[in-house]
This record gives sequence, structure tokens and C-alpha cells, in this order.
Amino acid sequence: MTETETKGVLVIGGGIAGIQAALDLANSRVKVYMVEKAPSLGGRMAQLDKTFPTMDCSI
Amino acid sequence: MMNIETIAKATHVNDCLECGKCTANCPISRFTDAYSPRLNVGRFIQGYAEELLQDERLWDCLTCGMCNVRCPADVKYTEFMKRIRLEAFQNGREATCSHGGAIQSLMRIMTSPTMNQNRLEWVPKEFTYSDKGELVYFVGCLPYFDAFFTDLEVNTLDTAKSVLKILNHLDITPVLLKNERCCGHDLLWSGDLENFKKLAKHNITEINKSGAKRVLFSCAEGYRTFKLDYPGYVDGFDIDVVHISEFMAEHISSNGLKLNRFDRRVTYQDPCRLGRHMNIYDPPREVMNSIPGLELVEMRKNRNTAVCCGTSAWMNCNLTSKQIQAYRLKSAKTTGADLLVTTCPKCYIHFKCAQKDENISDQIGIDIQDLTVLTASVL
Amino acid sequence: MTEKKTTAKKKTAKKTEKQKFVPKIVAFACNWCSYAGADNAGVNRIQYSPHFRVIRTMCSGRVKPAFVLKAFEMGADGVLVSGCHFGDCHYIFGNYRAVELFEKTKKLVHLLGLEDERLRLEWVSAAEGIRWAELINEFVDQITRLGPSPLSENGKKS
Amino acid sequence: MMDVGRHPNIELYTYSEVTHVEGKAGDFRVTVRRHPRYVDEDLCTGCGQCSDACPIVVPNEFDAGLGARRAIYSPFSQAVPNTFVIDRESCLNDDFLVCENCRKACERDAINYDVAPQDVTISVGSLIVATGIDVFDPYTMKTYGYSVSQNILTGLEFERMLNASGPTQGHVLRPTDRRVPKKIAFVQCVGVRGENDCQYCSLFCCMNSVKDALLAKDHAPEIEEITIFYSDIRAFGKGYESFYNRTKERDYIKYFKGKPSKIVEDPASHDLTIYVEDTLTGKPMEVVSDMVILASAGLPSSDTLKLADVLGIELGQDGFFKTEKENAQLLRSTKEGIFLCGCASGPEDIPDSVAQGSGAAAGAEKYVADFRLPETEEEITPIDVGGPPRIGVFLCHCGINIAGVLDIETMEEYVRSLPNVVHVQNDLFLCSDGSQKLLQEMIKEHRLNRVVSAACTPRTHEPIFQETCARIGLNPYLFEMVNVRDQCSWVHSQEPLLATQRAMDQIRMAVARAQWLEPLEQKEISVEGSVLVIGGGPAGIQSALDLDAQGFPVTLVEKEKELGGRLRFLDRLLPENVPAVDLLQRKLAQLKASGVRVFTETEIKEVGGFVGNFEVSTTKETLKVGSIILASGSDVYDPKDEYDYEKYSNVLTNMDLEGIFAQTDGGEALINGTKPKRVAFIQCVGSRNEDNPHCSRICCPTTVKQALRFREQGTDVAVFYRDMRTVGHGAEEQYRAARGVGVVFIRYPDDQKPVVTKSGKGLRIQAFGTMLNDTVNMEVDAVILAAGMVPKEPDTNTFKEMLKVPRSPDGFMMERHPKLGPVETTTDGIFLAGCVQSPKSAAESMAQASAAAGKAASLVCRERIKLDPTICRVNEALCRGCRTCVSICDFHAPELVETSPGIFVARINEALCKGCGTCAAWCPTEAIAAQHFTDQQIEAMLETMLEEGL
Repeated sequence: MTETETKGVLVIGGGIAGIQAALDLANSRVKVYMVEKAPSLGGRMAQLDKTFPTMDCSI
Repeated sequence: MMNIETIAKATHVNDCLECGKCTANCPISRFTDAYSPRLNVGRFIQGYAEELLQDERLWDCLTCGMCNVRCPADVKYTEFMKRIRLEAFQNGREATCSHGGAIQSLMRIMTSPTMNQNRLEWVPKEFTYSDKGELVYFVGCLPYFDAFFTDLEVNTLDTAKSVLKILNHLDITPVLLKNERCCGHDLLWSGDLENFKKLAKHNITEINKSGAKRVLFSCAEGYRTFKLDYPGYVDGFDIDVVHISEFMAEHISSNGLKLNRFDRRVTYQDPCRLGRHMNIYDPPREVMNSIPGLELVEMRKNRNTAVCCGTSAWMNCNLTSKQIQAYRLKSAKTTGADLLVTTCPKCYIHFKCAQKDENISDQIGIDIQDLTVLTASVL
Repeated sequence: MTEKKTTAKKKTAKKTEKQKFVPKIVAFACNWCSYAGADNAGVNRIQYSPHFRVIRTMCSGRVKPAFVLKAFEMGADGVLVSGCHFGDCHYIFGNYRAVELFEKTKKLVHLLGLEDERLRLEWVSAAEGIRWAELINEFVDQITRLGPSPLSENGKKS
Repeated sequence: MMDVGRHPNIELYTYSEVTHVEGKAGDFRVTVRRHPRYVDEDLCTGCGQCSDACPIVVPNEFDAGLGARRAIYSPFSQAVPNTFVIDRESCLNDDFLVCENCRKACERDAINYDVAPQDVTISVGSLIVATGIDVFDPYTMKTYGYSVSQNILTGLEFERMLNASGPTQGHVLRPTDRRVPKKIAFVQCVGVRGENDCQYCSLFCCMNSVKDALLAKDHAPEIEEITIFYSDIRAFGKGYESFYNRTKERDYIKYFKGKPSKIVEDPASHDLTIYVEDTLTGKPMEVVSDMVILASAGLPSSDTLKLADVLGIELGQDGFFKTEKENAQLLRSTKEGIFLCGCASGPEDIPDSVAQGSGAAAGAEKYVADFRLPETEEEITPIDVGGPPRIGVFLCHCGINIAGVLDIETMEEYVRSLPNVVHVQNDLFLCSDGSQKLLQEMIKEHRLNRVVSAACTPRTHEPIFQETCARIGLNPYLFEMVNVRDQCSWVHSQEPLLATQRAMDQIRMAVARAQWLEPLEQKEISVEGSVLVIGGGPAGIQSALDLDAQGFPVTLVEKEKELGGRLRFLDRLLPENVPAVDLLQRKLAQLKASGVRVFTETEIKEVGGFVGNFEVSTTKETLKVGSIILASGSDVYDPKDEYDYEKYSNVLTNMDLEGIFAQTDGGEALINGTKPKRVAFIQCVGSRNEDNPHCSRICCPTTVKQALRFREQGTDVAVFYRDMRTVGHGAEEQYRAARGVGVVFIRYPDDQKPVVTKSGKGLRIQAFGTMLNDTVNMEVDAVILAAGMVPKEPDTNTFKEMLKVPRSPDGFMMERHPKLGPVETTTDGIFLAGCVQSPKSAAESMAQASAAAGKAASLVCRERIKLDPTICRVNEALCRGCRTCVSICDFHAPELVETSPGIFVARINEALCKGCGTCAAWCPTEAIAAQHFTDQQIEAMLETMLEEGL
């Protein structure tokens, strides 16, 4: 299959919501393009220390 | 290299008539067709001894001694197994250890000369004991089993507490050894002679330090090990060894120990080590028969034909073991008894474990109690 | 670095080690939290004691009494079991199972007369590199203070 | 996060932005501008030597400015990609100055200063906007003194401070004196819920402060007092209320209702004085604190406006992206083919963001369903690994990361002496393409049947090495990895000799383990391509429609005669007051036009099977499906005799009132035949109490909506409440509107419920109001009880047993993970949608239903799924059928099977087993082997470690 025949989904933003969307699509065999303005994925959640109520680490 | 001749001489294997009575009565052979005592003897005497050492089934044998009883040629198969295993162990062979080998680790750890156990914390305040005296009560593995088999709810320390209660009731203050070790029974029967000897020496030293002349056992295996194997393998052991059932029977017949009513129908499991190994069949029965109201009913196979509890020395426990246990529990249940009494903590643990199978609980569900616990409850 | 230099260096290392007691510590770390936490300590270059060795398991619930007893039998001076915080387990309740097993092991270790401090169960999350480092330092200190296990040179399988 | 970086189907453009979009749904062409990192992604190993060489130090954005970074940096330790980046704004290298320290420091020549931005055009069928949220900068708020005092932090800054890898290594320190504060104050609602501020509520700040209060004390036990100044504590989500309750039990945490008017710093001591009214006495008071944390509001992401322009979609009044209102679709933007998730359309908490991500994916998938990537697999002849172990050990230098500390030469020499090691080699960067090829050659040349690498962490690199092995036919499970970087050279760099010793020991242990490694085969199971949806309410219908749109066969089963669930009894839906009946009609029409098979009056009798292969017998027919979505809903709490609900016909619930409103057809609502002059609402009926500690989330917004409706017809309204939790898009604005049109809100204390008595034809309500600090008496014509939601019984229990999905402490179905897996369950292939998981509004239910649909789709779109072979297996000859494994496994993987009459042994279902190995630890007879982590493998490590000494 050549590049032009494939159509993917563009996900704008690599925070927790975008990551979830991208992974679900990719796992459904969909081509995903993810655009993130920062140098790394992670978004806000990566900055959190722990999340309640389970106190899981966020990364 | 193993000395085939010495083993043969000591165990009479060359006298084998190849009749197969051993296999016909072997509880293992009954439930799995891959095991035959006759064949093992045959392999040994016909030049395949080395192959026998490599055989995993070697560790299946319960050394229950049923074959010894039946053998017309007086082949001592149990002793034969013990000696073969010593050889196999020397060659780096080992059984599949139950519980991941945790119990074997405990036993080997206890060979340490520098250890200082916390093994007497279970003793209830109201009971008295001493570190010097005439009589040692050898508690054995009970504290460890109690901690290890929590999910089986066996509470093996109840046995130890009961013994102490009985002794105190008789105005006896026994010696409890603070640093008593495992008796070594299981290591010996799984071939680890070196560590067995270490344990034996530690125990002998500890007992000698107490000044006691008599050691009392509430378990069948320790009793056998001290009575037969310590003198056989270790020098300098000269102490009277007695089993609690003998002890209680003696007090009932000669000292007039009276027990209270107990209105239940019970049946009794002869542990291999107490019965076939040591010929103690009557004392436990005497104790039970002296309890007013208690009705003792025998299983079809009893005394020297009693079926083993299915596992020995915490090794090669498997489906076959379970089948043997289920078989024996069914026998107990068919007597119409509602309580199965035994005099060995391992029989107790093994049966309790088998009873975890809910699918057949209607066939094997029966209360189980140690003789000492029963007795202490009717003092 | 030349051949000679390295051997020379190694010898000095051994010499200094002989002078003081160096504990033998086994640390079981679960793959998802504690092992990841140890990685996190690395990424942040947190320095801590090297006197322990790690064994990775998928879950702290995998660490059965036999492993811990084996370690003590073989002469370990301390054993650390570490997993995820409650609610954080990759397998939902694996760490609760670990506690149940650990309680059993702890009782046995106590009966054997080993100091209770030689066996520890701790929770370290994937983000807690500092905690991992502090835990190891603290445990190594604790065991060093206790000295060699009373069983360390004995009881080994022949 | 790492999964995204590694996923073969995801192309990642970080440090990039979307600059142009053209086309329409199904056929968009998007231009992405890639800003140069100046560091080659393929060459950079993330070793950080460049950063160490950089002379420039600037504040680190990731640590909210509390920490520092260099001009060449990686934003945080787990960054994906872990390629470094040069911030050219701060970098010295420009036309005039030349520093080039980093370029010189980089051993791999990955740095190039002359790279221009690059535009890439991609062709997509749909877009998902997940631009997240920015944090309000309180710098401009003079009253709170954030610009004056260093000891005032925002919530996010404090969050970084608490983080062990943050700027203070997790120590709570007062910035001015670096001492642990004794008193900390949290101030809620900073920048929101005010006329001059944003009108919405940021939702997540309350719980964030509650959590941080708890964490702060854990980090610094010296803290004596933490005060939280709040307006309403909005603990609305699943499990939040009980978490909040737990913090109330801590005596050092004080909750104080009131919003400070100003915060002033003492110039000498740097202590902070908070001016606030003591609402108990009505007197102004001053509270002194060492540190203040401002729970700063969430704002639309800074590029929202620009992006809206580029994408051609609308923004709402609040400045966030506007959602599709007509069908209450929270995940759709105003343009077809462009989806919204997370905080893009308004503040959301984490579980909702995660669910929305999945939901948006499900929606977006419709447009690309015909373009799924093929499932390709090459045929590789496996290498024969029989015979004695032949182990190859590969030592990585990782530049100077490992080799700079560890003595590789000594290690190599030592490793050669280990048993069964036939080849040892070291390499500068073992993970580089060239080295991986070399590794393959060495496997062939030396006929290696086990490979051990001593390098970085297996958590990131084991899959890479395993793949390298697998590519030439060496079973990947014969590879073993030793972590001598992250857990050795990096952490023992001060003691290189001891570090080398430790590395050698760990390698020896790995080699010992390697001898026992066994080749494992990945099993495949086929997957049924269809899905069963249980429950025909809004959630169930939405899931079914989403799946149908993607072309999957769906069966929808509803117990009742009619579809629609609670939607049938509702009046208008939040947030946009869409009539429920209209929405339901549209949904039913869509359902009719779709290929979804609908069975009403049908119940589920039995569920068997496992992921990909469920067999479900219903009262109508037996189905084989690949996945099941449970959307069986919840019940409304029945107040029974509470507030004499059953006795008086003018005591109603919110739901009863919905029914009345729905029937008015736009006219006036009558209660008992007359238009009420005045009504009172009582909140938290059957919620937030001892029997049911959770918050039902939807009652506050519903009450506000209904209060507004009453005001339209001139009825006076009073609302007796504890905390107004107007959660959801637009709800806070409605709350303000309600106050604006004269709805009286009376707050009653948690432990003093209002009392309702009969008074003539009407009712008298007596309550203690905290506003006046006195008892309030009110005569009303009707009382409306805000009855919360409870799990539907007995259905929830039936499904718990049938699907083997556990229930949470609140009685609702338990999700896989409260934050990261809100729609998954502990059973693979079974997903949750709507109120069966926890209370939700119809719109929120539908959003979550889309998420469940997305999850189900990614399962059933595959013909076969591979099962991880690192699971547990039973040796049946050793099994005693004791049931221990069955009783401890939370995934229901082991079950007892009767192999011959009366003989039961355990068997582990490979599709259910997750490989934790707990059952292997519990099995009394060693009948269970945890593959790849067997007893022999672990014991071999222990033995070799302790036998040879350290």
C-alpha cells in the first residue's frame, strides 16, 4: 500500500487525552499522526506528582 | 560410587521373589501405573542401579512400609529407598519439593550452630515449663507449621498446647528446648544425610544440656527418627524416647488418669511412622477407649494395613497424593464416624489440604483432630 | 585502562572490603513500579549504596516464602521485597497477595531467630526514584548495623 | 507515553504545530510545521552529555519555573522522545557567538545548528483536538500577592515541588528560606467562578488541593496545619468523595468555607497573612501561614484561538472549543470530522479526559475505517536452540554513561569465565542499528542459543533486543538483559569499583538465569468480529451506533420493552437544554437506519468464553461475539420514607419533576394540579451519607436546571445544599444564572439534615443555614429531593457474577484503573459505558459510550490477537485441585476441570492470564510455572548470587 492510499487520523496534542486517542486508533490499525508543540509528550499529567484517589504516579 | 552390595545386604533386595505383592499393595501404584516397587528392586539387582538413581519416580515412594508388611521375602523396601536416595542425593538428584522448597530451606537453616530461635513464644502464660529437668517435650516443627499453613487453618500449635496442658495436669513440668532443631526426618528420607546428622547432633547437645533422660514426642516422625535413626547414624545418643500416646496410655492404666465424656463416634488413622515403622497400634486406641461416650470405629484398612496419608517429607506431592488422601478420607467417612483422629501432624495437614477440594467435599468432609487435642479437651 | 591497572585496582577494592562487613542483600523488585522506580533514580542520577543485588519479578505477589527462605539459607543478610503502592498494582491486587505471603514469611523468619529488620516489604512507585535510593541506603545501613546474619556461613546445602 | 513513541502505527511530530488544514471530513490535507530540535532523533541516545556541557541555565518550564535546565535539554527524565532539544532562544550559538560546547560533547555527532523548520503535508480522514489546558497565571491578581511573595505558589508549582524528580526532590520547602513550612494554606477558585474571572469552574482544582494537602504531610511530617479555603469542595468523580472524607479525618487538615479577600506578605519574616471572613461569626479574621498555594484556574490552551482559525471550528463563550450541541455530543466540534477530547472543550479531570480520548478515537475512526493498515508478518525460520546453553554476552558502553564508571575490560574478562558463556563482546552503543546487526551476526557465527546484554533498562530496551533476536529466528524469550546503566553506573558513579563489582554480580546472575530460559511461543486466538451491547439507554445506543458506523456487526440487547433508558423520562438535557425526547427520537431513527440488530425484552442468561470469543446466551438467541459492552445503567435512589417521600404527593424527586416538566410541553409545570408558588430543593438525598458515601454528580446540575425552569414560570425556589457541585460544561454558568434570577441557595451543615413537616396544604421546611448561622423556616408548596444514583439491583450483581467483573466499594462496576482505564474492566474484552460505572449525565454517558465503542473496535477489528506467552501454566500431574489458584486470581484465569470422574485439576486460560505469577507463588505443589519467571530461573539467580559471595 502506498502512502497516498492510506488515510490516517491527526491527533493534535500529546497529553493524556491525545495519547489515549492515538493509542486506541493505532491499536485499531489506523495510521496516526500526532502533533505536539512541546519537545516531549506528556502534557499536564506528566507534571503531576501523584493522582488521587489511588495515588498512582502519573507517568 | 555406591556400594551396591552393602545396600543389598542391608535391605535383602536380592531375596526378592518377583511376586509383585509389594506393587499390588502400594498406594502409589494403585493410583498411578508408572510406579512399581518390584520393578525398582529388579532394576537395582539386575544392573540398572544407576538408572534408578536418575529416576524422578524414586521420590514418589511414601516409605509407608506397606510393602514391607506384605513381602514374603522380607525385602526391606523402605530402608532400600532411604539408602538409594542417599546415593541419589550425593549424585545431585533431588525431589520436587512442595511449597517451593520453603520447608526444606527451614530445615537446612536449622543446621546453623549460631542460630537462636524464637520458638517458645507460643506457650500460654498459664502453663509451666522449664529448661532443665527429667522430661523433654520435643515440640518439633509445630510452631513452623502453624505459621506456614495459615490458609489450611490447621493451628498445629494446638497440639503442643494440648500436650503441655496434659503434662501440667499430671503435675509434670517438662523441659521445652529454646533452640531445639528440626529432628531431620525429612532430610534423611530425601537423602540429605549430612544435614540430617548436623541437626541430630544439635538436638542431642540441647537435650543433654537440659539433663533430661526422657524425650516425649507428639509426632510420629520425630519419635521414629529419635528412636531408630539417631542411634543408627549418630554416636552418643542414649535417652529414653516415648510417644505421647504411650505416655498417656500408661498414665491411664497405672496412674488412674480420668477423662471426661465425649459423645462422638471417631475413627483413627495409624500414621505409618508410628504404626508399621514402630509397631505402636494399641496405645492411641487405649487412650480413646478410656474416654467415656467415645465410640471408636475402625476403618476397613487399619493397624498394619492402614493406608498412608499420601505425602512424605514434603516432596513429590501431586495428584496421586491427593487421590490417596481422598481415598483414605472416604474410608474414614464410610465408617460413620464424624471425627478422624490421628497422632501425626503431617497426616492432619495433608488431609486438611485434600479437603480443600470442594467438588468432593460431600465424600471426604470429616472433622480431624490430633489425639492430644482430643484428650486435652476432656481432661 | 591497561590490564595491570585493573587487576591492581580490583585487589585494593577487595582489601578495603575485607576490613568491614559488607552485607549481602537481595532486593526483589516488581517490574511495573519498584523496578521502574529504581530506573527513575538512575535517570535522576541519585547516588545510593551498591551493596545489594536486584531480582526482577513481574509482581511482588510472585515472591513466595521459599525464595526468601532460600536467600537466608544461602547466607543473605537481608531481603527486601518491593512492589507497587496499594491501588497501583498492575495486576489490581497482586500487592495485597504479596502482603499475605510476606506475613507468612515474616513469622517464619521470626521463629528462626533472625532479627525482624532483616526482612522488609516496601512500596515504591515508578516515580519514586528518590524513595528507592533512600530505601536502599536505609536498608543497607540497617543491615550493616545488625551485622552478618547468624546463618550466613552455615546451613548451606551440601 | 512510551507506547506512543514505540507504536509502529504512530508517526510522532513533537516540537511541531499544525499550520494549515484544507478539505472536508474523510479527506483533510494538513500541513504540519516541524520546528528543528537541532539534535538528530536517530543519533541521540538521551545520554545527556551535551546538557552537562552547556553553559546556559534557564528556568525549566516543566517544573513550572521552579527548577532549572540548560539551553540543550530534555524536558523531563521520562520524556518521549528522549531526544534532546536546543532552545535557540537561550542558546549562545548564533551569528555572532560560537559556543558549540554541546556539539563537541556529543560522541555521536547528533547536533547540527543549521536546520531549518520543515513543513510536512499529511492526508487524514479526521482530526482529534486534544490541546489540553493552560494554567491561569495569578501574577496579575494584585490581591493575592503572587507577584510579590515567593512563598505563594500555584497548584502546579506546588505539584512539581512534591514530585520526587522535581526541583526540590520532593521536599516541601518554603522558597524564601528553604525551610519546611509549619502552616500551609490552599486558596481555591483562583481566577474562576467570579464576575471578573472566568465564569466556569475548573473542576480538577478541588481534588488536586485535597490530594496535595495529604501528600504534603507525607513528604514533610513537620507540617502542623494545612488550611483549605474553599467555596464548594467539588469531589464529584468516582471515589473522590471517600477520598475527601479520608482527608477530613486528618486533624491537621482544616477546611474553611470562605474566599480570602487578600493575602499580604510580611517583608521581614516573609510570612503571609490571609484576610478572610470567619463565616461562623461574621467577623473578619486574619490567618497567618508560611506558604500559600493558589489553586489556579485552567484556561483554554494558548493556541486555541489560532488553531480554531486553522481548523475552521467555533469556540464557546468560555474560550474553549465548542461542542456539537444538538445531540449533546461532547466529543464533536462544530465541524464534521473534527473531534474534541480532554480539556480542549473545557476543563476535565483525568478519567474523563482518558475516556474522551478513547471516545474521540472511536468517532474519528469512522472516517478511516476503510484504510486500516494490514496485519503483516514475515515468515522466519526459527534457530534450533537445543543442546547445552551457548550464551553470548554483550556489554554496552552507552558512550561514557556506562563505560565512564564501570570497568568494561575487567567485566569482559570476568564474564568469559562464567559457565556456558561462549562469546563476549563490548560495544560503544549496543542499541545502534549497526550494533544490532552485529549482534545478529554473532548469534549465527557462534551458534548462540541464549543472549545476555548488559546495558540500560529492560523496560525500554528489552523489546528492541528481543525483536532483533526474533528477526533472525532466535526465540525472543531466550534473551536476558542486565541493567548496568540506570541501576548501576548512573547511581553508583561515585564508587566505580563497587559499581563494577555489582555489575559483574548482576551479569553472573543473568547468565545463571539464562541457562534456564525456555523458548516460548506466542499463541494466537481468533477474534469474533462482532460486539454485544447490553442495555439500550443513551450509552448503549451510542456505543452501538459508533461501532456500526465503523462497519462492525453489533447486537443491542435491552431488558425493557422500549429503548431509551432514563432518557425516556427526562425533560431537557444539560448542558444545552436539548429536549430529551428529541434526542431520543433522533437516536432511535439513526438506530433504525443502521445495521444494529436490536432485541428488546431480552435478558442475558449466561456468558461464557473470553476475550475475542464470548458466547452469550440470551432469552432470544445465543450469540458469539468478540467483545461485550455493559451499559446496563443505574437506578435512582428511592427515598422511601425519607422526608415523607412516600407519604406526601408534594414531596418529589428530581426524576419525578423531570417527568412533570417533560409533559408540560413548554407550558407551566403543575404539582398536584396547581402551579406552586414556592418550592424547595433538598440536595444530597441518598448520597454523601454513611450508607452511600459517594457523590452522585448529576443532582446539583439537575437541580439548577430545574430551578431555572421554575423561575421561568414565576415559582420561587430555595435550594438547600451542602456543596454546590455544578459539574459539567456550562453547569457553573447556569448556577450563576440561577442565583441571578433569585433562586435562594441555603447551605446546611453536613450533619444537620433539613426537616420537612406538613403545614396545611403545603409543607414546612426547617433547616440550619450557615449563611445566617441560624435556623431557617420556610413554607413551600412542594419539596424536591435531589435523589442520587445507586447501582441497579439486582442487575449489577447479576452482571458481576456473569461477566466476572468486580464492583467498586461504591457498588458500581469497577473499571480497570480509576484514572487510566475508565472504560476497561479487569476482564479483557469487556467494557463499561454510562452509569453502570458511576453516575453521569446523558451527555457524559454518551461520551464514555463512544470510548467503550472505540475500545471494542480496536479489539474486534483484528482477526486474531496474539497472547503474551509470559503467563502461567499448570502441570496437571502435579495439581491437587486444591483451588488455591482459582481463589486468588483476580482475572479468573485458572479454573478446575474434571479430567476423569471425580478428579479435578486446574487449567489456566491463556487469554485471561496476565502473567503476574501470584498463583505460582501460592501453589503448594509446584504445579504452576510462571513462564519466563520460573522458580528455577529465580532460584538460579539467588543461588549464584549468594554462593559466590558479593
